[in-house]
Amino acid sequence: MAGLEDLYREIILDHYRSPRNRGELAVPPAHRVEGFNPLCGDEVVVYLEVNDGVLTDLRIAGQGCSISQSSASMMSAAVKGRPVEQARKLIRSFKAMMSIHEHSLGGEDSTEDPEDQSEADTLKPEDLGELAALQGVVKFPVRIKCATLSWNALAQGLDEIAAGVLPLDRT
Amino acid sequence: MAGLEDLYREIILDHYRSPRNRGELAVPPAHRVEGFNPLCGDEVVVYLEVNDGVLTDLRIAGQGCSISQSSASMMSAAVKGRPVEQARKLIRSFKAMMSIHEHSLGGEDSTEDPEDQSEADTLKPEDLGELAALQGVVKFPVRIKCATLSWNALAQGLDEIAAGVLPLDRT
Amino acid sequence: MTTTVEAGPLDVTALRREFPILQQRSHGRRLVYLDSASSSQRPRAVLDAMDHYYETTHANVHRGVYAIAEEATRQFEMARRAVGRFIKAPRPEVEVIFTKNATEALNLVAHSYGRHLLPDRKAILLTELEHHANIVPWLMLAAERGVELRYLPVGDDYRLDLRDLDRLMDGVGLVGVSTMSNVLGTITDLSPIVQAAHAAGAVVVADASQLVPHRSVDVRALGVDFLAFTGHKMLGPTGIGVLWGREELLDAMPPFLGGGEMIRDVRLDGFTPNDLPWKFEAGTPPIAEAVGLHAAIGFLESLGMNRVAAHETDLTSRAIEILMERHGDDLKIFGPTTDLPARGGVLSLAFRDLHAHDLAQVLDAEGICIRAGHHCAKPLMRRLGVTATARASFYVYNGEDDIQALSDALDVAAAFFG
Amino acid sequence: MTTTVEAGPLDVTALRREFPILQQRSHGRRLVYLDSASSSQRPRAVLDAMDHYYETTHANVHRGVYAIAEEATRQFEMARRAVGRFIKAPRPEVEVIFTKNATEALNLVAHSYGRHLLPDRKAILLTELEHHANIVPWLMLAAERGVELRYLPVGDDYRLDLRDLDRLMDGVGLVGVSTMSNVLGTITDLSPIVQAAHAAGAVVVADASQLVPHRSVDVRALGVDFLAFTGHKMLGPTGIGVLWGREELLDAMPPFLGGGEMIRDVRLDGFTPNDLPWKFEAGTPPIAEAVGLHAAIGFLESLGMNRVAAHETDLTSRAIEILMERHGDDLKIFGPTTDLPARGGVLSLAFRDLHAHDLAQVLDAEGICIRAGHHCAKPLMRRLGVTATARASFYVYNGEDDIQALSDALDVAAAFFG
Ligand SMILES: Cc1ncc(COP(=O)(O)O)c(C=O)c1O
Ligand SMILES: Cc1ncc(COP(=O)(O)O)c(C=O)c1O
Ligand code: FES
Ligand code: FES
Repeated sequence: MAGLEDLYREIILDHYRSPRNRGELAVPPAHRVEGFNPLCGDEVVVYLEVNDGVLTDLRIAGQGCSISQSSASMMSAAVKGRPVEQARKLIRSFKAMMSIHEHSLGGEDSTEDPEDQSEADTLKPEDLGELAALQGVVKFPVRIKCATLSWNALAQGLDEIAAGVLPLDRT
Repeated sequence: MAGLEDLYREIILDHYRSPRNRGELAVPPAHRVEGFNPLCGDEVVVYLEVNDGVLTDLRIAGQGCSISQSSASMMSAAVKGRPVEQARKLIRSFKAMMSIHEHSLGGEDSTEDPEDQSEADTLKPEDLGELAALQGVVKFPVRIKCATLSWNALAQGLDEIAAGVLPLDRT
Repeated sequence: MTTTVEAGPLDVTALRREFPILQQRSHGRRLVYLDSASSSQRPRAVLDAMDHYYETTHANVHRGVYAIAEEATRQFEMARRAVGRFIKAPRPEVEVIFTKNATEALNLVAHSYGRHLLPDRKAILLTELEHHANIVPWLMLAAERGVELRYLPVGDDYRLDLRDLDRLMDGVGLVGVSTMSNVLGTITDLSPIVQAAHAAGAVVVADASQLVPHRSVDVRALGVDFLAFTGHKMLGPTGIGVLWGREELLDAMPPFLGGGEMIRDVRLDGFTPNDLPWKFEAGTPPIAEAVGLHAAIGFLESLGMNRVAAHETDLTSRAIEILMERHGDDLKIFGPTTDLPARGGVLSLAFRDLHAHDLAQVLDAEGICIRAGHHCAKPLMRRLGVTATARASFYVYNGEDDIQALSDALDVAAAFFG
Repeated sequence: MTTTVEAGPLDVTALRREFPILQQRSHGRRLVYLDSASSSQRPRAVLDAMDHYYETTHANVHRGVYAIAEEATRQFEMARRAVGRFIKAPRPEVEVIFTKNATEALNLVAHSYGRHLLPDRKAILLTELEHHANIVPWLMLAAERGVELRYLPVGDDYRLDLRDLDRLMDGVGLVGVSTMSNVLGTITDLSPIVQAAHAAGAVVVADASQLVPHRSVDVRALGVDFLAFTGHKMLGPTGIGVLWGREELLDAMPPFLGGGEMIRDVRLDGFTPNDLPWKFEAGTPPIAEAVGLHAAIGFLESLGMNRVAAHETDLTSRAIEILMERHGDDLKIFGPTTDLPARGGVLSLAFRDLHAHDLAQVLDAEGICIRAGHHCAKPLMRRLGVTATARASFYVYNGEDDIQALSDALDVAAAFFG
């Protein structure tokens, strides 16, 4: 049975207590995406600005539990200032790490999630730096959505920007 | 546990093999009532003629199991030629005999069926003559409807005649 | 009712022994189960009754002439009568309809009564403290029929605010109201609402999912027209719920689900519905579940619903005392803290600035099961100005030791998150 | 699937020991249960799985963060995946919806697809051999939407007569068809129907209540759009049924029942539905029943569905042989007697001029359970020109001794009624 210390690593509590990149950005030029967790009703809001293929700025607003807040904070620290392609790779890697449980849930011969399989281009948890601290969350299935909430919002934001959705279309 | 001989008494098999008053009557002057058993889809048809308060003629048509057929046959023998009031009393008495099981089904403190209670004016099974042979049916709850099918149709027919429903209204 | 009922308070220690799951240990500790408002646990008697049914009797009900099929039918119909007697239904044998849960029971009313008998342009009146099960079916109905939905507000004392009742009732054809809130614990005295509704010609649909498990309920005294509740919150199995309705209304209503058992006849071009209650029970019903629910009711009756209620009122009173004394400044209770007999054993809490899910997670590590979330009452959450609460709820197997454990664990959580 | 499956025929004697009810005696005789088409019996493994769940794990699913609630959710969702794999669903985790029975599953499609996505004025095509569960929901829908209902006829060989298929399919938007008749045993090769339906732009709703328990089913190979079946006919508990549907259709469909769990958000004036599969699972689902159904599937898989099918085909063939040889002139079998792999182990009989209920009653006294009646297929009964049949049906625990007992009892009945 997984213990609390698997979930709430010290680094997670640290990001929870002192969240990085908290705040808002002006829309436009920034893009705004909401992530909603129907299990609990929490919502994170990710503001992002992409210039010349680089995620030049990013802020986190909204509210949620310690896991969602620290995951968002760690994410912001990890992707801010990075090229979009690196951010996408990080998203893939993080989501792959978070989907381990999905397989064990499915039993011995679970239908594999095609998304995970085809993406060979992901980082191993041990290469994810402090994000690896969130790996323990997979032992607490209900909380996986907490950890991935901001990441899904970021992915959606990057997709929308790539597809040319103007921020104004969505508000 | 009740045995087959409780259900299929010799007299019942006899009425089943040689049904009395089988046939139809011209409508009008006769009145026609259908009794339908949704449990099995069987249907008896009762034709009756009432003149000056007397059930002067009665015929049974339709089809069903041995219990329904012999009950209808016995009924016809018991009520044909009798004053309507006597027929009604017989119907009440027969249905009271058939409802014993309802009570045991309801448990210790079953809500009593008000109809049964208020009707003190019923005959005891032992005063019902050969109809008493049908008493064993109550031990086979699914078959109670078989036994009461023609009786309910007769009761309905008498009600309709009393209410002045013209046979033609119903066809 | 001739069940012999003991006097005096419930013997919680003895009672717990009847519940196999409470013998389990969670994270190496005694399991402290404080989530019965979500789903209760089952005594051995309920499991035994269902096993015994499957091991000796099972067959499909209603049509078989062979012995075990007759016996299965008898047990199923006896369960119906027991359920009806438990809520003092005038005619259990026709007025009690088995559904899969309380939610289906409420949807049945929304579809069958709402779509066919609710007069045109009549509004629907709900309350701000309803569970989604008593909101969403009416939202769907209102959208489809283009009728207005209104809500009785919740006051700052966490009880329904009836000051505007007359105005709100004007033009209403149906009232949906919870007899006890699963979030606040508030037990509502329905009589003014029922009176106003009936004066306006409206029917009253009561969601008694939280009340029937914990209080003695009398549908005639309540005066409502429909009452819905659910087996798994009252020591019974999952997979069964109950709709009670007044016979003349049920009689006038068209069927909801179509299929076997609910018909008298089917032709290629039409069908004739069956009599009550089967008209509303399409397909193979939850037979073993009805047997289990019957056993659960027997268990509750042997305890005595008045003792159950007294036990929970005591426990709630002690819980409020202990928690406020030890954590007063850190703790907020969403729900009435006075007139305790008019509230149930449900305590929705906010503790410091901890998120409800973080709190529940730490409590779990201490072997304590509480629920965190919106409790399927999002409109009420918005009214309270929160997204979630942490909720502890009590039943017959809970005692003061559970409250102590909860209180100790709050200290652990405070220390953990610093 | 990595379950180890034995080879060769089923060992019925050993198997029966797994079914507590078959150890019972009825009227002082061994219980000969020949009514599995109505409802099957349960092996100890299914009862144990449900008891174990209640004794160690039960809590409401989906929202709890504490350990037993997470475990309950895990077991419930694992059951969903097991059910999906059993019918080779491409995406079990979203395409398998738990209902209370097959009837609710079919009503769900009629309400959600039928009322909202079936194009206006499109006809509905059924067959003459459908169970009421696959007729009445469509009768209700057709009446409401004012659309035409048509029926594929049953031929004198007791199989669907497809000669008019193209004409009947013209203008059809939805086809409801049983994969195996619960009266005749007829197993229909759906491919021509599915092809014609899809060519016409119609969706196909298959009622597989009788097929899934007895044959290996592959929804992709069948090509249908929806498939409904029920737990209690496949060694599982009462109170649970299954709807499988193609993801893109389910995705496009609006919710059916409203309440907890099927929503993402609820506001005073509207709601947002949840993702699949929960969108269609309002309220507390049949949790223990899902665990039991999972165990039933495990039991069937350990036998091997091919061996189950072979056993039933053998038994049906022997039954036809024995009965025709001993009672040939007195007996009529309603159902195919050739091409036995394309029929299931269901024998509908007429014996002499005995009424089916009288026959079943006498057989009961001999310890033999068969069903008498219209089997919820009244249109088919009319087609056959009878009001009822006596029906014997087989499952894994039936053997040739049961057929012998049935045959002996027919002689008793003949003698009894003279
Ligand atoms: C062919 C067929 N379809 C549907 C059903 C309905 O199943 P349930 O009563 O479990 O909903 C049955 C069984 O009664 C059946 O045999
Ligand atoms: C007040 C209230 N109403 C309705 C329900 C719905 O019950 P079920 O999920 O069994 O349908 C619940 C429980 O979740 C409840 O607390
Ligand atoms: S509990 Fe809501 S995001 Fe974690
Ligand atoms: S079985 Fe139909 S009337 Fe007896």
